[in-house]
Amino acid sequence: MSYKDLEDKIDQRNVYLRYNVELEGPAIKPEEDEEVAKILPNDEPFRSIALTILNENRDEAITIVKKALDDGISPLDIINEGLMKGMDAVSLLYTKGIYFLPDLMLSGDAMMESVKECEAVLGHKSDSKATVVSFVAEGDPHDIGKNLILMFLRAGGYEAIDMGRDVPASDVVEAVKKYHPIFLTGTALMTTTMTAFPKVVKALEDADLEVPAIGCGGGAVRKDFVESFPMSVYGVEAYHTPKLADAILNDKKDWKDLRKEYSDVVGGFVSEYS
Amino acid sequence: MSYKDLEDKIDQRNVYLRYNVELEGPAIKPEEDEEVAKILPNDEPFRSIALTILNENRDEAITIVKKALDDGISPLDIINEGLMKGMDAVSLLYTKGIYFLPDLMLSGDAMMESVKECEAVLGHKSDSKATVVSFVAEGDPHDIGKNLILMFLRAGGYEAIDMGRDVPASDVVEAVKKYHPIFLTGTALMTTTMTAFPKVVKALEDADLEVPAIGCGGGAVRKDFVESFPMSVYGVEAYHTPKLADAILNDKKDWKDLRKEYSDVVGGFVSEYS
Amino acid sequence: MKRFTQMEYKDPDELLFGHAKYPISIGNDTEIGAGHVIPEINVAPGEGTEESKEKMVSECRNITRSASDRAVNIGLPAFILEQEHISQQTNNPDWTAECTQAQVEVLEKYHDEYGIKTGLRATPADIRDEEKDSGFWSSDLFNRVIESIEASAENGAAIVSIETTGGKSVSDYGISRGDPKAILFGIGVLGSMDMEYMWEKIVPICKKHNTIPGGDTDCSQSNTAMFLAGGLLDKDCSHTLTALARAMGAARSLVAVECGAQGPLKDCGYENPIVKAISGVPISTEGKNAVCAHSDLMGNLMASVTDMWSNESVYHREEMGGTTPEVWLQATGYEAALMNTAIETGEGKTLRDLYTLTDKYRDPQALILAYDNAYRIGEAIVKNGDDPYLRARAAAIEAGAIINEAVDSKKMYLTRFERDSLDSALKVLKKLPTESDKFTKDCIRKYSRKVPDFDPKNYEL
Amino acid sequence: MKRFTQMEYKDPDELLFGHAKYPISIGNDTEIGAGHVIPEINVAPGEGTEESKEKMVSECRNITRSASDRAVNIGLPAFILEQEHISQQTNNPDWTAECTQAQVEVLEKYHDEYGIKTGLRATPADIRDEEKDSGFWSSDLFNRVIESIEASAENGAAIVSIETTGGKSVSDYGISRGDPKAILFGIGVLGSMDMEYMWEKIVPICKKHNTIPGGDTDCSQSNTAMFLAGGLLDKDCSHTLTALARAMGAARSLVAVECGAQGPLKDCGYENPIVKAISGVPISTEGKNAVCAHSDLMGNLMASVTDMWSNESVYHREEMGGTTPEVWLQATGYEAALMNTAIETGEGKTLRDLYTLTDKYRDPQALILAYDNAYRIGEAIVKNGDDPYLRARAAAIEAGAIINEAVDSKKMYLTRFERDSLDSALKVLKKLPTESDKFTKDCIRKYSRKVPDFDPKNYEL
Ligand SMILES: [Zn+2]
Ligand SMILES: [Zn+2]
Ligand SMILES: [Zn+2]
Repeated sequence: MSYKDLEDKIDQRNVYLRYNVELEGPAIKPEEDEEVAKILPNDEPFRSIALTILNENRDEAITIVKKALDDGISPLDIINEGLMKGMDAVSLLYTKGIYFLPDLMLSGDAMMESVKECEAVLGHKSDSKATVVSFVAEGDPHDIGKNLILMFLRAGGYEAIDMGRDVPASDVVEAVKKYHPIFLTGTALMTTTMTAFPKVVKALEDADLEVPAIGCGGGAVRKDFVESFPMSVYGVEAYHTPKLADAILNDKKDWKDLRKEYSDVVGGFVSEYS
Repeated sequence: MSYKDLEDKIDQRNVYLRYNVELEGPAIKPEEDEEVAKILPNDEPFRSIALTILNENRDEAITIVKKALDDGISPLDIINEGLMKGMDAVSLLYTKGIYFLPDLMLSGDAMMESVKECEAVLGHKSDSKATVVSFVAEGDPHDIGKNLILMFLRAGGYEAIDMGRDVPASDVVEAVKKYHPIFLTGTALMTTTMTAFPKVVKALEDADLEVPAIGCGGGAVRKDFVESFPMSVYGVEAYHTPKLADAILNDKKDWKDLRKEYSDVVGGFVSEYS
Repeated sequence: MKRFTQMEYKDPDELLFGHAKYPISIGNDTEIGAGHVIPEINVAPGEGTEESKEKMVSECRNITRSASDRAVNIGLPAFILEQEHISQQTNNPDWTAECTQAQVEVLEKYHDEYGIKTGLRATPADIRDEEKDSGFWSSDLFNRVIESIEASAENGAAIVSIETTGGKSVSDYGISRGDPKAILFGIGVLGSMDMEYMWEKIVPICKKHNTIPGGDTDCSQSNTAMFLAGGLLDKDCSHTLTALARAMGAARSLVAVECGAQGPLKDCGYENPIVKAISGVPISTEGKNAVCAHSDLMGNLMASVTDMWSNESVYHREEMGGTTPEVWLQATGYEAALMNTAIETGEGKTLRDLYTLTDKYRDPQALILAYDNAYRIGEAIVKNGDDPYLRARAAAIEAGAIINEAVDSKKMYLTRFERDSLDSALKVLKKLPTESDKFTKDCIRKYSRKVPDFDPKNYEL
Repeated sequence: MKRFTQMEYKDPDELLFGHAKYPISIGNDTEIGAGHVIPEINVAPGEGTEESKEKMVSECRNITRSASDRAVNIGLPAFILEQEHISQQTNNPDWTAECTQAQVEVLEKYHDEYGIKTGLRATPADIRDEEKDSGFWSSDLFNRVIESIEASAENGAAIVSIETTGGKSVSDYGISRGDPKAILFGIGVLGSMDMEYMWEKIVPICKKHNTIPGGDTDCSQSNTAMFLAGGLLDKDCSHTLTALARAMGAARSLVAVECGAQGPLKDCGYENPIVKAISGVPISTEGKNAVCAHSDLMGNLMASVTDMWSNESVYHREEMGGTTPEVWLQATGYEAALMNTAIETGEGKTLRDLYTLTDKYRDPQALILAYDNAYRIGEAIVKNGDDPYLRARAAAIEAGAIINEAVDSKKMYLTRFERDSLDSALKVLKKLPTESDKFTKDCIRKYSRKVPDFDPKNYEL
């Protein structure tokens, strides 16, 4: 029988179901989501600023922020009451499965550039929750995972230091000395580069340094390997990173706690931790 | 098209090849194998006795052995110059891929029963190379692996103590105290029963006992698990057991050596040790 | 109990994956053998999880979640999770109860949320021990097995199965020594008796709790032979003798159905095509997507007439592609999807034949399970249907005939070892008495002496 | 270099697994695309084996032995071993030489002893780094790659491949932000330029050593999109946009062939069906037997027109069923056997269509790779064959049209996110300039600023 004839005979639902389509709820505007509504500020210009972030509108964000600065609004207020609130809403929508990664990245870009405008007026960097240092394992040239982590961390209010790809352990040690991060993240694509992680831990120990945790993840990295040396926690998804950082910052968790409480910390079932 | 028509269209060699059939050499009588010829004794009655073992002929073996004993031949000579030579030839043919497991088991049965006849005259057990104790892990009721191991050990000249199935660690400790084995073997079918092995090791350590090695293998047992605790070596095939025992007995190898030299000791490539 | 003396299928060509003469319905809108193939996933609890009930419950729940999650992520319309119990679960029926409950809860949740068709197959372990417990049919261990079956049924398992081990000590002896008589006695007589004893107890329990009594397998015997037989170059067990053992296994696994098991028969029963041909119940099978657990020589052929397609078992751990419940459900799920496409397009029989012909002559073990040959063995069984011994013997002799015919037609090639062991086995089998009693007495005498663990009292003999 | 401006296949229905218009012969009696499908096995060296040359050589040898051993034990007539190099291997061409030698030696031994058809595909790593080494096309790292390719060819690899990474920083940016212009620039312009530069160097080296230049893949770009896209419920990358990226990837991977690569194209090139339709070279693909490495939504479909069937990659370790080189070669080997049975019986096209239809509408990514649609995208590419930019753009627009038609005919269903991102991507793509230069200049301006790692000098722009 011809391909076309065969195709027409199939009831697709007996072979596969597109659950993403099946389950889709009605479309709503992001700002109408109940939880988002609670996060968004009511006063202007903060509401408009937050909305430009929510709408991923970089150009308009910068325009409104500049105008607000011209109007003498405190740059710190713009950041904390406007930009960050917008970003919180974006993160929330991502977690709820309403927003997608590109939304988050574009909102993040808009926020970061708007923050820069504020800092120009402020004359120095604005405060972040804390500092996190991110690197790609030595020998590994793949960095999209690290780049996503950076964006998630920044969207979560962290100062995220980008050490780039193929980073030797000694450079990580220097970065820890310089930035005193509350959290390190390392990514690797291959089994034969993930071996860089225990070397980093060793180098830190040799330098008498300690961090609450080093999140290790990416490509072929396995939990059982990551848990075979200390100071480390296996990271499953890039968007888990700020949640892990929050747990360290707010609840004083360390790598031992995070290994045990990973699913709770990131808020949901994680197959790799089961 | 009908099944039959489809079948007739296939050139099998484009789908699968029976390499076992492809590679088969000409049939020869076992005693004509060059290496076997070197092992077999030339003098009677030892040659006949060895040949009955080689031919897996239990009834005839017992008959000839009884007759030889009646003729006043030394029971120890019958064992060492006749029965064991026959068994050595059988083991060799198995290793060379000419004999198969049933040959080995049937020859082994013939040998064991013939040895018993000799021991009856001797008035005590004959000497073995050394003692090995074999058990099935606690909680595990599957024992064909252990039974094969017993037979391979006995065919290899070892006194093999059969502890049966579902053996608690404490019983293994008692057996070690009683028999002073040079080697222990434990088998398990499941991931959740192979956990009995480290418990055995712990119990031995607690009792201040040590054996050169504990061979752990079977079903779902994995090398990486076995090597996660001391005193153990991962055993891949039942027929490797006497070779491991020989290495302990003759070359004073222990578990650390065996882990490193497994392939050499058993004489061939072993995928699990690669 | 009514023995099968006729074939439920009238023509081997009616046999097709996804279609059983007597399909079953297990709730959650899920039917088995009713026109589509369903993937089955089975993951072995990780080492250490046997240490406490809490750990085991959590392990079981997590396996279920991971599998369910992947199922919806790749769009599977249906899947079955099998949990083969470890001994601690069966030994402690409260473990069974709580594990079952936890798994059913997760599956229900996914069914409610996504509409995915699911169900749990719970398989308590046969923890009875011929060596330890002289009351094989009435001991504490026996009671624990029965309680565990009840706990599974009571707590929502859709299907309950078990892999009974009756006769194993004798068949193990026969398999390792190439003794066809011992194999026949172990499988055809002792195995069948034990299966009957067990399933007469299991079926009413399942009925009471509205659970499907799924069936049994000759795993402990024919699969032992198959594992020892290994690959083409292995030297441990003749592949022809193994084929005969498998044919006997069909005569044995049929007993569960005769006692009321409705299928899907257990995945590891490679004899299931024969049992399906005879009885019409749906079956689970495994092959090329069970390479995680073992290597067989009929990876495609075993899909030909399957109703549930399984991975057998896999360590619970992480692969690059996800955790093993995810990865291996995807493997079986995608194969089931291919079969379902074939069914939908009317090309099911073509795919069935391709599956079969890919392996039919790869090995004698495969040959006798090709659906046409499986049917023939089924016919040999039902012709002697009333007598478990005679029908197992007939199955083996028919399997031998099938192999010999294929050799004669130059389609199957044997090594000398395979040739010799087949000839000698057939000679032995054909000479055996035609009265079950005589054979049994003879074997009791012979194997009580040779097989230390074999105690006829265990079988009330 | 001659660009493809016509289809080598004149009708999509001519596309079939195991058959390539231009099959290749690699020695050891082994042909690819000449009428049968060959399984390919790829195992990632274990952690720690990167510590020394000795360890790596031994690891490579052992992987080869294990795979060969299983191959003969289950009766595979042929298989290809792929070794994807780790960075240390490529960084040290003497490692490449010795590893290759060791692997070839084992394969030759099995060929001599058993007659099994085998060969090694060596795949040096693209260790060049856009960030570190401003001479992307002339640096030390570049030289190391070239030396490593030569060492592979010189030491007996039957096939040499590479997964070039040109344009990745820009396409990564585009993929994570849903920016179709960046994706097009990264894949269609920078990727194509880099592939041309590399393959103009690689092909003569292969020719010199009588090794087959196997081809490339858009792994570093389209597969990044596919991995981020994930399952049906993942939220990271739109599956429609990913489909467009894949279509662009075909326009890119074709460049290697235009430079003289003869196939089999690399397994992870999901765009390979398109490239095969255009060029007639044999391809390797992966799908349902690569679940060890990643989850895709087209596990069966990818087998439809394959010539080598691969597992992609797996940890080197032990499963219950054996070590992973054994287990996963068996998985791909059994699937290849099914395809070969279909070919032998004249039912190849039926099986091809079943594979395709199992996934065709499971996801937009699958849809555009169904062989009929792959052919259409091929046609869009050759119509603009002379211009890498325009043909990649045309491929994407055609892919969009294919998806929209399927939606209109109610066969494909999209989520709002997929719908919106497709609409907006098509709008952007259609508005782009029709001159390559203008587009390039525009993109250099835009992405030099936005993508820190992107340096036009790396591409001599
Ligand atoms: Zn089983
Ligand atoms: Zn790749
Ligand atoms: Zn690959």
